[in-house]
Amino acid sequence: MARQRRHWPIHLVLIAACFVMLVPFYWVLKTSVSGENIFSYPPSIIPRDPHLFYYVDVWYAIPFARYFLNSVVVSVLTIIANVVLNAMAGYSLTQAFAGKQIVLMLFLSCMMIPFQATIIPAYLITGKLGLLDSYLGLALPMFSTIICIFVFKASFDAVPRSLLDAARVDGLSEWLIIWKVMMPLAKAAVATNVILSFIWSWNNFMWPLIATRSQDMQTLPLGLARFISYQEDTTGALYAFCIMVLAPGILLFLLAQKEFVQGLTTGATKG
Amino acid sequence: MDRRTVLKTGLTVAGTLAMPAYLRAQSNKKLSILTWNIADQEALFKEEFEEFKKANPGVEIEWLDKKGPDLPAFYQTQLVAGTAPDVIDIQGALWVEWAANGALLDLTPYFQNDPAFVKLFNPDYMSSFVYEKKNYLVPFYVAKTLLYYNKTMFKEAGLAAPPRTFDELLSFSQTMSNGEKTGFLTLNFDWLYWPLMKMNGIELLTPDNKKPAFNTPAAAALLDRLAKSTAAGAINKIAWTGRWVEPNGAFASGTVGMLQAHSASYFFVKGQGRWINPDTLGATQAPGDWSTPTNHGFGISKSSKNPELAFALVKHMTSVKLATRLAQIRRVLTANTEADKAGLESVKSDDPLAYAVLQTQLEHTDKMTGNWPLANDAQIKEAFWPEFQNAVLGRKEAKTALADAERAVTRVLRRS
Amino acid sequence: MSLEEDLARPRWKRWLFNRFVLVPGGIGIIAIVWNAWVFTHNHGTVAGRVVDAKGAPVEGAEVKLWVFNFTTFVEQASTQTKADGSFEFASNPSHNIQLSAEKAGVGRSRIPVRLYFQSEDISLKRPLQLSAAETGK
Amino acid sequence: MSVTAMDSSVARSRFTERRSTRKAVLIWSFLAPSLVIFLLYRILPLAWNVLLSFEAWSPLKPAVFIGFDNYREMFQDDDVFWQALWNTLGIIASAPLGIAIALGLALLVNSNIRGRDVYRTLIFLSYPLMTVAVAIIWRWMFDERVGLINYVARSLHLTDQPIPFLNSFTWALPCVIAANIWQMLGFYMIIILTGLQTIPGNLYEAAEIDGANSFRRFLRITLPLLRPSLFLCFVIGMLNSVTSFDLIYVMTNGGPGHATEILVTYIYKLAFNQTRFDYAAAITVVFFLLLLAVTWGANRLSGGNVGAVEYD
Repeated sequence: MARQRRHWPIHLVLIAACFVMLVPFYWVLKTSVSGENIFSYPPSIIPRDPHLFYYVDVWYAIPFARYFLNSVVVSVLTIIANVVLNAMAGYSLTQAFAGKQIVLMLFLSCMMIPFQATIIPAYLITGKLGLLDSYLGLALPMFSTIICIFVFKASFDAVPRSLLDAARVDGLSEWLIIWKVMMPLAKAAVATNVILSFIWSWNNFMWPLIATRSQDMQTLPLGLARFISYQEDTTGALYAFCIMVLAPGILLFLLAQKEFVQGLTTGATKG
Repeated sequence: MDRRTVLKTGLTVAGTLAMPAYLRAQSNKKLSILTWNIADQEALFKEEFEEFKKANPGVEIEWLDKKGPDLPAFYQTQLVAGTAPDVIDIQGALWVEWAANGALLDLTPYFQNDPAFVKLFNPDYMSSFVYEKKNYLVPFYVAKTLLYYNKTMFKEAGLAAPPRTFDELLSFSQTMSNGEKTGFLTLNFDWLYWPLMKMNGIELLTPDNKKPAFNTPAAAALLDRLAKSTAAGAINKIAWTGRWVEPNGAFASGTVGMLQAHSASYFFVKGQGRWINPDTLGATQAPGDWSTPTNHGFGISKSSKNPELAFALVKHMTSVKLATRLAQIRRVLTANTEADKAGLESVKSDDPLAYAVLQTQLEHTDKMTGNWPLANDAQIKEAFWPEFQNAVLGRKEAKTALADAERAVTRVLRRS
Repeated sequence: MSLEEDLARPRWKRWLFNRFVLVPGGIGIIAIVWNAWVFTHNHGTVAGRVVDAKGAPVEGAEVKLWVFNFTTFVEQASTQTKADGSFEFASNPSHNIQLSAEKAGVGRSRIPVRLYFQSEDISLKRPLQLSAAETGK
Repeated sequence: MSVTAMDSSVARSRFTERRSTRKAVLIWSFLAPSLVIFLLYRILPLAWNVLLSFEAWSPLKPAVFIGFDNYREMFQDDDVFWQALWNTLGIIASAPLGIAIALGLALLVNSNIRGRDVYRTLIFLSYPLMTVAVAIIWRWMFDERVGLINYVARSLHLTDQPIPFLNSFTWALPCVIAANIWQMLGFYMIIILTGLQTIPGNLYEAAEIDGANSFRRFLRITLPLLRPSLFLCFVIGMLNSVTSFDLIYVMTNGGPGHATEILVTYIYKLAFNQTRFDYAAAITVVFFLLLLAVTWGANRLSGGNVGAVEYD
């Protein structure tokens, strides 16, 4: 009982915080199934005559399945590349070598270039590589992300030195050390990489806009942006689309959150 | 798996992923066309393209569609990369800049070769696509501003008919404003608010388009009046702060007496406002019959390898037959005289209100304003509008705002 | 490794029965079932009945099928009701339609019909009831 | 090729030497793919911007060298640039607010209470969302007529007239900032939690024996040891907020007037709506230098560790 009493203010604050985080979701979800005119005042808290037809409208308003597939392919490419490349780069940064400070500074300053300012050169470069309007071209700029490199670095740093030395004495090559010793201990970093790179590539809007030409290569954010155009603003379909676009991300996060939230926080204590 | 296999499979996968989608627009008989947020007409376009391909065997057509605000970014990137689409659908005054920069093909010779084609179109709309005496666009679909008014609110305020002068416009607005209710709203993007200035005889630039001409006592007095009416609630503030959704939405909520907007607003307002029917909504010309157009036209990129073929495609898509279909399906006017007649006819019985709205678009086409062929239109707009906005929202003295705007506009004019 | 395998479930089971496989798999199965349903029920038939204000079937009423196109509903097909007041359209292409029925002297009626997928076969539960008061849309 | 084979046959010194060159090669080849991508998509475009900022150029026109004219115009004549700069700095300054809230929440969910994983998950849930969608959600929340916030405010009689949040010169920027904090909050919290977990528990025990109360323990132990995490939060949060364009693009498009214009949106508009790529490039360069300076300052404050996530 004593413990319960001590904890209730904490629960109260956290419940309030969760409420604030969740209410916007509810409001959009509610709008997306509302049967009434969504612009009538006062708005109802519980949707009246709920129906799913806005979702049907969305499905047919754009080639949803095709855009979805494109988004998935680009995201999967990005995730794989991110896990592999970032792990490699992160591992390198745990080692001492000449020029490490420069590389670190370079990585950090790379984060400070707004993408909107790089559109034209990025487009020209992708064009030179012959990758315009292709999945690879869409994913390539996001193949490696600085934050994730640092996440891997932190995770590798936490691997006990003794373990590595033992592996070296056993005569394992660096490749095998990474693959057999470090990666299994860096599960949390992998989960973080998967989630973050998924988020970024799934959300990317400006680059697919510029780098795709054909309808067949468009991704979901482009479909969503098209949806904001004037006519569709009058119905709940826009909000239905929001839900449909957000669902995969939320689902993936909920699936991987055990590794992500718990792993990220408990994994680091071993260091 | 050893390293080499990993690398090899990686490369093969990369190759197969990269290859199939990347088709260069090198083929001689390939045309690409970029449209402006009209993907909803996919079925119509596909049909049009099929017909065109049948008439011109061996031609391939690549159709791209981008949303309004994104289209300039896309087109300019393509320009830099040298892969600009052959045919583009451009809205508003954007084309002037591209024409001045040499991105667009001068269509005058094509027009001269084909006087019958030119005659299809309303000459006033046609002439709004002329820059330095050269024709650059063919009208695709057109719209200009008009005055919508809420008949119910007019009746409640004891007003019999829509305003015929600017003074009436303001006084009616004042009469109707009451608590949550306001009298007047206008769209403000592009130059859609300019009819208000033109009604009072105010010009943006001198006739040679070289110097600002708006910094006059009359303009200052007008801005003062607008600011006062806005502060008093006669003019809804959203007129100066909103973009597209906000003003249309506010009017659709039924608490605003008048809305100055173009014909496309009708469908938005109708979608949101359940109160709308011929007894409650009126559509008429703004005082002085002034209006600002927002037209769509087809231009041809100078970089096109097949300009003849591209022009043939434009001709095909704006022909009486296909323009009629567009007018009927999408409820727009095309500036193609015959097509518009047929389009209006089909709307007449089905949606009398839409008929009334569209009818205004064909009247007084000689009194269009706010559509100057300025190569740096966007920059001038950006230089002028914020100061105008400051003045009418009462954030700045009208005189100071106009002086600041004059300085900014002069700077833009001097730069080019 | 071998010890672990003895203790835990067999490896293939661990690969198969975890949430990363089961959840997408479940969604996939639902999608397949739904698509199978769609494929067997998308002939585009729209059937219904027309009755008058008292509920008696109306013969020879003109029924029109309107299909949503961008901003408005466009007439797609029309037919006449049979003796029992029933009608049927065979090739509705859309998922957002309206049906209107009209007979001179009896009245008219117009109802919106929303479908869960394009060309969904549907038989209206409630008949279109003609009434003189209903004017236009 | 095999390392094992060499292990026994090569002399110790030679072995280490070869081993170290091999290792350097390995390190650089590991870094290479990432470096190439950054070179192609970050460094080269930046260089392009730097060059362009000294030129007058637009597509299809030859570039002309004009020296510092673009910079002169920016600093002397362009009010919008200054407004965008102040707004950007405002958003940067709001990051600590979000971090403070996240720190509070992190301390709470770090305590040993029931259901803390549920809380963590729910609070983090806003981060994986597509920014365009978040912008639409919040535009809808702030809607003047039927937005939830206006509805609540009117129901509680806090205001008689609905507030046009996103169309108001006063409210628009705070609203955008609120939406931004909402989205970043979960991310901040996770980073701080990670940092909290690395603080050895025995430090607290020792402090407790010394009689320090919980507030002093927080000030003396938690905060100093959290500095790297807070720095990381700030840098990532700030960069995420000021370089992310989608949120403002969809919520307000910089309006009303230029009340929510930030440098990124201004750069985009200049380049693509006004065809002033040259001038936009100059602003990009200034923006880059600004971020570099802010990051450097934050780094100094956090204890000068560029690696940022060094936990040992």
